[in-house]
Amino acid sequence: MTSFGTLLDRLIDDTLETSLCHFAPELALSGTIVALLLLRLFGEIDRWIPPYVTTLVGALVALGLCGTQLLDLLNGSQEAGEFFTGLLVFDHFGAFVRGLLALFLVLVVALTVLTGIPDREDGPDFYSLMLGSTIGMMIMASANHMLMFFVGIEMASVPGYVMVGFLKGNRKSSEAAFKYVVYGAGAAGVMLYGVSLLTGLLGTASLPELAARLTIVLGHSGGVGSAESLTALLAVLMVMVGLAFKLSLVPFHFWCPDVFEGASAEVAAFLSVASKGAAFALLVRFCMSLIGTDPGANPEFLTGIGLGLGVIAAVTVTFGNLAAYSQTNVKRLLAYSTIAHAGFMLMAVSALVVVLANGAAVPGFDVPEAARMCVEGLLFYLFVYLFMNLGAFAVVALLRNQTFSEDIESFNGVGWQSPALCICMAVCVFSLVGLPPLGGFWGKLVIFMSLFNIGEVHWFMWVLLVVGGLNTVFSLFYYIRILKAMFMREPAEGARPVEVPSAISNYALLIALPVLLLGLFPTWTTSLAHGVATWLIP
Amino acid sequence: MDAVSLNYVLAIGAVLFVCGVICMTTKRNGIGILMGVELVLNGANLNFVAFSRYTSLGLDGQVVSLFVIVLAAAEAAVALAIALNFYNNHLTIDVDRGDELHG
Amino acid sequence: MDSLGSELSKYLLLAWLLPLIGFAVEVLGGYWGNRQDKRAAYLAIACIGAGFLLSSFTFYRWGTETHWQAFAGSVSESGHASVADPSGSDGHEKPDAAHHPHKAAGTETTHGTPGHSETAGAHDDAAHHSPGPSYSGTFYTLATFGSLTLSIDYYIDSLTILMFCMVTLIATCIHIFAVGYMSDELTDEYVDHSAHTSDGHHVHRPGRFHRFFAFLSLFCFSMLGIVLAGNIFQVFVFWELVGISSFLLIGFYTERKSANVAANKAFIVNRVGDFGFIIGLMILWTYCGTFSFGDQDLNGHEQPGLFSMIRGSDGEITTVGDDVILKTVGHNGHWEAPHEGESNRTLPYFLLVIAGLGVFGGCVGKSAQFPLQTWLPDAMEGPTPVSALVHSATMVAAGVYLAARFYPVFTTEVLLTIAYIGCITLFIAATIAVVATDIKRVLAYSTISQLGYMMLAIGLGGWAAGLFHLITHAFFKSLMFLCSGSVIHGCHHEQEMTKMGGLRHKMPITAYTMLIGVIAISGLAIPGSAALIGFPIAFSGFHSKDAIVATALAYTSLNPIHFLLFLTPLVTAGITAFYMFRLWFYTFTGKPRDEHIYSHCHESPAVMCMPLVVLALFAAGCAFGGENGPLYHMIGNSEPLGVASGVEAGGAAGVALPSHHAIHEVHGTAGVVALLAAGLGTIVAFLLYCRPVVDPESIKRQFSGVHGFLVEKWQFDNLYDVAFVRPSHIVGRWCATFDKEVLDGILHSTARTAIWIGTIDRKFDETIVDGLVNVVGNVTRSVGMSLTVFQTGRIRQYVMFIAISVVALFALLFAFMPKA
Amino acid sequence: MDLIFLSVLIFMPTAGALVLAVLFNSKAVEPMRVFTVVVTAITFLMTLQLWMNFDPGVSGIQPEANGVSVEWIGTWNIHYRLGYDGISLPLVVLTSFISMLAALASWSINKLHKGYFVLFLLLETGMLGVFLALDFFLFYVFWEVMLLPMYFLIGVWGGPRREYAAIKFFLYTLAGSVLMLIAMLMFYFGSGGEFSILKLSAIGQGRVPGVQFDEFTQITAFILLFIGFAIKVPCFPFHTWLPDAHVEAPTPISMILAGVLLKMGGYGILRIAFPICPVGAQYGAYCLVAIGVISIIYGAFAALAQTDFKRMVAYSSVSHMGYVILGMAVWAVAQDGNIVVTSGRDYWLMGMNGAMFQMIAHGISSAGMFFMVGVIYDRVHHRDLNQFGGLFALMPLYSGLAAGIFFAGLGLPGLCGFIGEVFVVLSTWNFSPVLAIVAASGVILTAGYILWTLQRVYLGAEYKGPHADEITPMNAREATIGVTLLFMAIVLGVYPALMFDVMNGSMAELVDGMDAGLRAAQQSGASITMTPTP
Repeated sequence: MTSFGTLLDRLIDDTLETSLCHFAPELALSGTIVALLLLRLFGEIDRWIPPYVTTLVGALVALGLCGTQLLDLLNGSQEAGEFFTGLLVFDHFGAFVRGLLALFLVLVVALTVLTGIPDREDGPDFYSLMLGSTIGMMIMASANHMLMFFVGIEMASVPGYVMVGFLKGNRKSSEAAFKYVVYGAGAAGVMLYGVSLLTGLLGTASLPELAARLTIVLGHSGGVGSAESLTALLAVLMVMVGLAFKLSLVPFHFWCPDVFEGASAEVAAFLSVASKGAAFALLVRFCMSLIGTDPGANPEFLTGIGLGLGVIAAVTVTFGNLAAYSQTNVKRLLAYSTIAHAGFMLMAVSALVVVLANGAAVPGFDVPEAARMCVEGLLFYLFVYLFMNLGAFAVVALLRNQTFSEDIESFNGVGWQSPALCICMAVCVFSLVGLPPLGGFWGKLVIFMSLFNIGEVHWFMWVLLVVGGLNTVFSLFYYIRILKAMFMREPAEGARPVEVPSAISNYALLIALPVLLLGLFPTWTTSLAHGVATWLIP
Repeated sequence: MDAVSLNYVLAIGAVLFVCGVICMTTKRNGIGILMGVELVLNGANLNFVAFSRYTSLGLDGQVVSLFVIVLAAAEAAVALAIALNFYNNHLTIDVDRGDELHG
Repeated sequence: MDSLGSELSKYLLLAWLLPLIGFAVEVLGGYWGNRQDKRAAYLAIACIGAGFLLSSFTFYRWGTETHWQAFAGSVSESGHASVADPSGSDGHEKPDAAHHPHKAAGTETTHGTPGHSETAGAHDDAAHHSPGPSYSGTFYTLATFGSLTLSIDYYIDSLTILMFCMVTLIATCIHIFAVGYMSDELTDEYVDHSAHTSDGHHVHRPGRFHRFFAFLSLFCFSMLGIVLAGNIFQVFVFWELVGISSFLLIGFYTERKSANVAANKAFIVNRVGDFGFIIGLMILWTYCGTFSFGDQDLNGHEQPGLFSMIRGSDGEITTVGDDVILKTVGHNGHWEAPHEGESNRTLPYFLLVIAGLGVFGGCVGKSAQFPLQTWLPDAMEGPTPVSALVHSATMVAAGVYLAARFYPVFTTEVLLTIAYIGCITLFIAATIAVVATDIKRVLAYSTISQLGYMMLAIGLGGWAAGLFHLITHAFFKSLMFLCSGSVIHGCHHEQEMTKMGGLRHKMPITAYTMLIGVIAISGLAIPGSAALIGFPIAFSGFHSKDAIVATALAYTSLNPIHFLLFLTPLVTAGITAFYMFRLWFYTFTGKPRDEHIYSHCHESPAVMCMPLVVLALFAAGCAFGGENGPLYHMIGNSEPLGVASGVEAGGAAGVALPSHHAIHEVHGTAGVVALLAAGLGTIVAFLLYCRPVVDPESIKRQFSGVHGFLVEKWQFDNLYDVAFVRPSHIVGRWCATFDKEVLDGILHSTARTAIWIGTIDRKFDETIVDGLVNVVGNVTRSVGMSLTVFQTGRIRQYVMFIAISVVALFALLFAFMPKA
Repeated sequence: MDLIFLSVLIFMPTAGALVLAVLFNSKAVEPMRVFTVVVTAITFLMTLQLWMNFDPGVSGIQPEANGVSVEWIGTWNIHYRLGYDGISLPLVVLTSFISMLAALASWSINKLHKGYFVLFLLLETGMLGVFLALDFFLFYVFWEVMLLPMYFLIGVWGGPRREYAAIKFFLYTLAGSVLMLIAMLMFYFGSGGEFSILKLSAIGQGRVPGVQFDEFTQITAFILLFIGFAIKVPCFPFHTWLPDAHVEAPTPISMILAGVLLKMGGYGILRIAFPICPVGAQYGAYCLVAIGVISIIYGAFAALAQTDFKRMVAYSSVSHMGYVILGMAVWAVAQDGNIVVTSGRDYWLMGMNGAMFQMIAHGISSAGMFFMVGVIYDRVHHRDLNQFGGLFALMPLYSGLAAGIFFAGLGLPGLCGFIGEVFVVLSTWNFSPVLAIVAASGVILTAGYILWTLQRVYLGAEYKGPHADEITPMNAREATIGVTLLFMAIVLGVYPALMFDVMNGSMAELVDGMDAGLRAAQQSGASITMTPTP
């Protein structure tokens, strides 16, 4: 019986020597939080160094570390593996998503600087919340254990609740925050219960072993109709609820419009992009763990789940696009567009599950390559989605500072008063619709390609393709209303002309440029994403 | 053989879970809803502990339940702060009155 | 010396393009000259005059090259036309047309150099008549698709040269006349009396002298294009160009509503005819693969033209079952059907009939034949020189020319239809002319009637007779139009005959040239003169009408059931004489009915009278020698194969066509009978209008009483007069009304139905097709609205939804879980 | 070197747009106008140079056999591939010609000039790109690039109902392009990862051993592609966006819309739908011809009933473009032994050439018609046909040119409209006599509505509408545009060989390729039924 002491020593050695260095970005962010809180104590330092500077420095350091880690992994100088005694995994996929999150953090902080939401005095609180949430999301991205599953989601969500309610005096944000807390807690509770059932049934909480145990459990119980498989199904479903809440998929999306309308545009941007990215990473990990190493283990169960995801995806996309028609508040409109895009990305995950589940059944069908195409599509879409959505929310935030309103009517005629800003908005909007010269089109195209390709495995994928195509056309309706207001309407008589300082339009250009470049020259990103995918699916 | 087998404990956990959910959906008072949240989390906790005892889950179950308790506490603190802020702005804690954001 | 064909083609090409150059310069007249500038007219006259000189030079070159053999048997022949010629072949045996075997050097390049191949139509046929040589070749190629080529070619034979001379001569005279007639357009301030602005007073506008001559030159270019055309597609091209120039000329007074409506009507009716024309084109193009009349050598190998394909070198259509075998095997002008076994190209017989009818439909549209003739009287809205040139001599004659040119492609059934259409037209038009009071309307209806005659002649197999009448009619009809123009000009744009009378004292030249024209058209001759000098002394009208009546008589003797085809032209010959002399007596004799008009009217200036005299000479003398005269022989020279020998009663319609010989036999009797009818008509007109015992208006008023009047006054044979005068008035009125209400009615109702369908079409388009799109848009919008209903904003409902959706999803997944 | 030349040609307008956006301040309106005209003129000269050194003798794509290309996105085997042949070169020259004239006609734009000219030049890049692209993906990208500027040009500078018209235009075309996207995917996966149109055509026509599009793919892909392109043509059921877009668009934009954008649909069918899916083309031949004929008659009747001058011209475009679809699809086949073979190949070739020529001719005549409507609209600011009249006296040169252009639209011989229409109608009989007769009857309707319009607008005693005092004779700029268009109409009408020599070679290849494709498909088991064509 090893004594508690040796156990502790081994644990410390393991964390210090091996595990910690692999999670340097999270370390950097934690260090920044501590710095933020401490700096306030020393009065004079606080005057020179505003909080956003420290945050930016911390975020940039984290971004650098993530970047180097990803490159090392790709050129093999660093090995992927499980750390913290199997709780977290350090691999290409994790590194990519964490790099995405760090990059997004840098951009959002820059945005908050321009819009000046967290003013000087409560800057540190805001930024520490944001950093905390990002760390939680990074953990979600590299979770390898059901515990980390729950911890990551909670750590990402809880600071989010507070950030939503950050505008203390505002009635709407307090109401939104309260709704967000209650809804989030409820969903987390259901998820936790699901996790408990799943781990109990399979007897293990570590993700890599789930698949093996699942085949054993399903194998004994004799097929699908048995009690064990039912509980397994219920358990997986309840776990998915937690993720569905974070991804705002249809049955669990009710919080999204209200929260986005209540929260400030920057926070909404953060929630809509970062939490989606992390949640999708976690969903992919969870699905891969269910499928396990040898695909085609228990096809009916997994195809069932894959088709379930597909149905939810179709419903989400259609609902998101249709509900956005009648919106007058831009943030609420962008909320519904976020729901729609979540649906699009879920299509890729559903295709991934279906192809890995019984792709082998189709003769001469290259299963791993098709699966890699799905993951590559998802990752590229996330990468472009980051810029598109941030650009849209940024313009909304920047214009709010001038017109003090977020209704579409307030945008009337702005297009010709501050052309640079509005052209960036046009680029982002058309990319969200998915028109070719822009990145959004390429993301959708890769996903459509994988859907079409996997259509041979299961016909439902072609149905998804058609639904996706129709929704591209439907989505045009409400996105165009923003541009119509900006470019085609005359400004209201009394309204002050909207003069945007050049710094802001430069920021907008900084965001819009990658959207255009990704559309014209996607090769760099697609090959990176393909590398990551080839690692993820052997 | 000890009297209490796994199913009984699971039953209690399920009951706790269902009570928590019902409490969340029916209570009009904000704080009441938060209590419901706690019940749901504790129900899951009970499951974890039961599984670590009866199945091959082992210590993981207990470690998870520890974490759950910690996180539940954090969440409760945050939730109460937000509830307070909600009260300050709406001068009521009645949840149904907070429906300005809709449509 | 390159071959005769290409040399002739160069002259005619130049003659053809000169008016186009004139048009291009004149249309920009507004820029290089002011409104009083006459230079545009002189340029136009120069162009068309040069065209005439070139045509006559071509005629001369053509004559010398073929050693004038076309006219060998004409004047010198002594036999009396009237005496029935006993022997089949009279003295003058036509020497075989000289062979012109030489081929054009050089292959057919895609465009530019006018390569040409000339096929001599020589054949040794029993009939004394052999068609002269025809030269065809290509100016440039429009497009080639594999084996199909479309090109602008020329087809020159005696008929082309004759038509060129006739058109250019008449056009020159009319251009000269127009300088005088249109002189009042030479002001900056032209007051148009018959065009009223909305507030009542007249329209003031700058004069448009140069534009009139520009349109005239454009018309001449298009008309000559039709005559010179080497393929039916090119005829169609210039067919429409002629249509558009007539549209521009009729609508010259753009301010007058009636002129615009008339112009539109003319063009659309022509287009209806063209619709038939296109169908004919389509059939021929699909089955024969070529449009060209004469044979062509496309890059090396010879290709038969339409005529050779359908008729071959023996002039017969060979049919197997109900398919026509196209003669595609042969060389150097001799084309036979491929022998059994080889793959032959066939064309269903009924389609060949439809093609013929289609092309004839185009002629009906253009020459204002029976169903589509309503536009010609309205076309009188245009200035008189236009009516003279376009709507009497040339354009309307183009229909007859095409029917003649395309004769080989027409089957017997088509010829029968042509005959009957011509017969109906000539009768209706004549009867309406009787009651018309506007001088130009009378002449318009008489033109339609005379065109009916020509169509009848061609339909009856009298190919040369039809064209003979075309040429003569062109001369005297344009003469009469110009006379009416000079009368109108004299009486300050007064067209109603009822206001004229006794003008011969004031306008002697016009009166007497008009008299020559009237005599010519009514076909009077000095009886018995035929016996003296072998051919009757008469003006051109008599000879050509006599030829037609003879053909009709020969035809009815061969096919007795079609007796009407002889009877109606005979009766109408009388009516023609009646209304023409009625017109002459109305305007020129008797006491003037309107003092104001009579006092002011004056003789036209020399520039208008001189053309009248020239045309009068031609109207009188061009048919000198009648059937044996040079003009008839020149036309006969390009008669298609197989016409001379006549056709036995074969084919579906079972109709036999009289051969030359048969016509020749009945010539004498036909001439006498026609003369009798014409004389009778003249006398009746003389009695009614020249000795105005009773004012012509009274006839109109107590029309019903005319019978009583005639009986008591002239103790004439009542039955004969009543049979003659009253029915023509009744029928005249009936035709006028029929023409106005029924045919115009049909035209207007089709227009109205088209507009009605259009409005339905528009409503359908806007409500249903457009509505569908809007409905989709609104549905998506309303669905979108309804979806946000769930978003109630109450948190408790949201949480409840979590529970419900978990349970629902579980049930769904469980139900649809793919069973093992 | 050719790739650089072609790329410079395509992106010359974009460069101009950038220079315009950056260097010019938005107040300097006149220099902006002149600059845009200069840029479009340079582009036109470059296309003329292409025309000069185009050698009709060489078969296939010029400058190199399968176009000049550089790899764009390696992972998906997408190449930036450009090239032109007899089918696309006339359209490229037409695009730059009409764009130059439209730029010259842009003096009537009175607000937000800089934005207008930037979008105008971007539009031209989109159009040139579509005609020169030989990679399906590149074609699709340029197809959509052309949508954005067009939406704003109609939406911002249009007439009263501009927003509705603009969004309708955008929606129609986007729906069409989604269908095209699905077809593109079918080809990509069917051919094992191939986007180049030339290789896809080779596979479709059975010239590549081993790889073959089966009958089902060809038919479904053809239907998808045809609907996508038919929306652009526009044929009968999908045409309702055209009248709205035309009526609301400003004059120069409706000139480009009618002159060039409508040809993209026809070009798409000729370049992509026909060569890659010959079996699909034969399957849909009768339906295409029927749609073409219906469009002709339906468009003519609708035009007859319009009271708005521009809407009438728009419907006349629908009617004229019906000829294009009709001409392409007259592919008559006959049973020869057990396989179905083309019968009357020359007539089909004539139909194809007629359709292609009609596209060019309609481009010139409809751009002219819209310009003429624009000239009178700029003066009297209304388009009600019943309130015009007597313009011949007031504006003689304008009325003369307008009459000439409308006669070209009418299909008068000697002008460009005639050649296109008659060649198409003549070639239809071989396919189906009944439809040929109905198409021929279109001639009467066209004459009817155009002459009636001419009568109501130009003839008549005096001008009955408002703003009578503002009717001034045509100024020099407008005159140059009118004269050039009429001159081109006459040149093409009198000497069509100018176009046919260029087009004929490529059309013959296309026709023979599709015939070979049909045979190859039948050899490999596809069962083609002989649809009875009355």
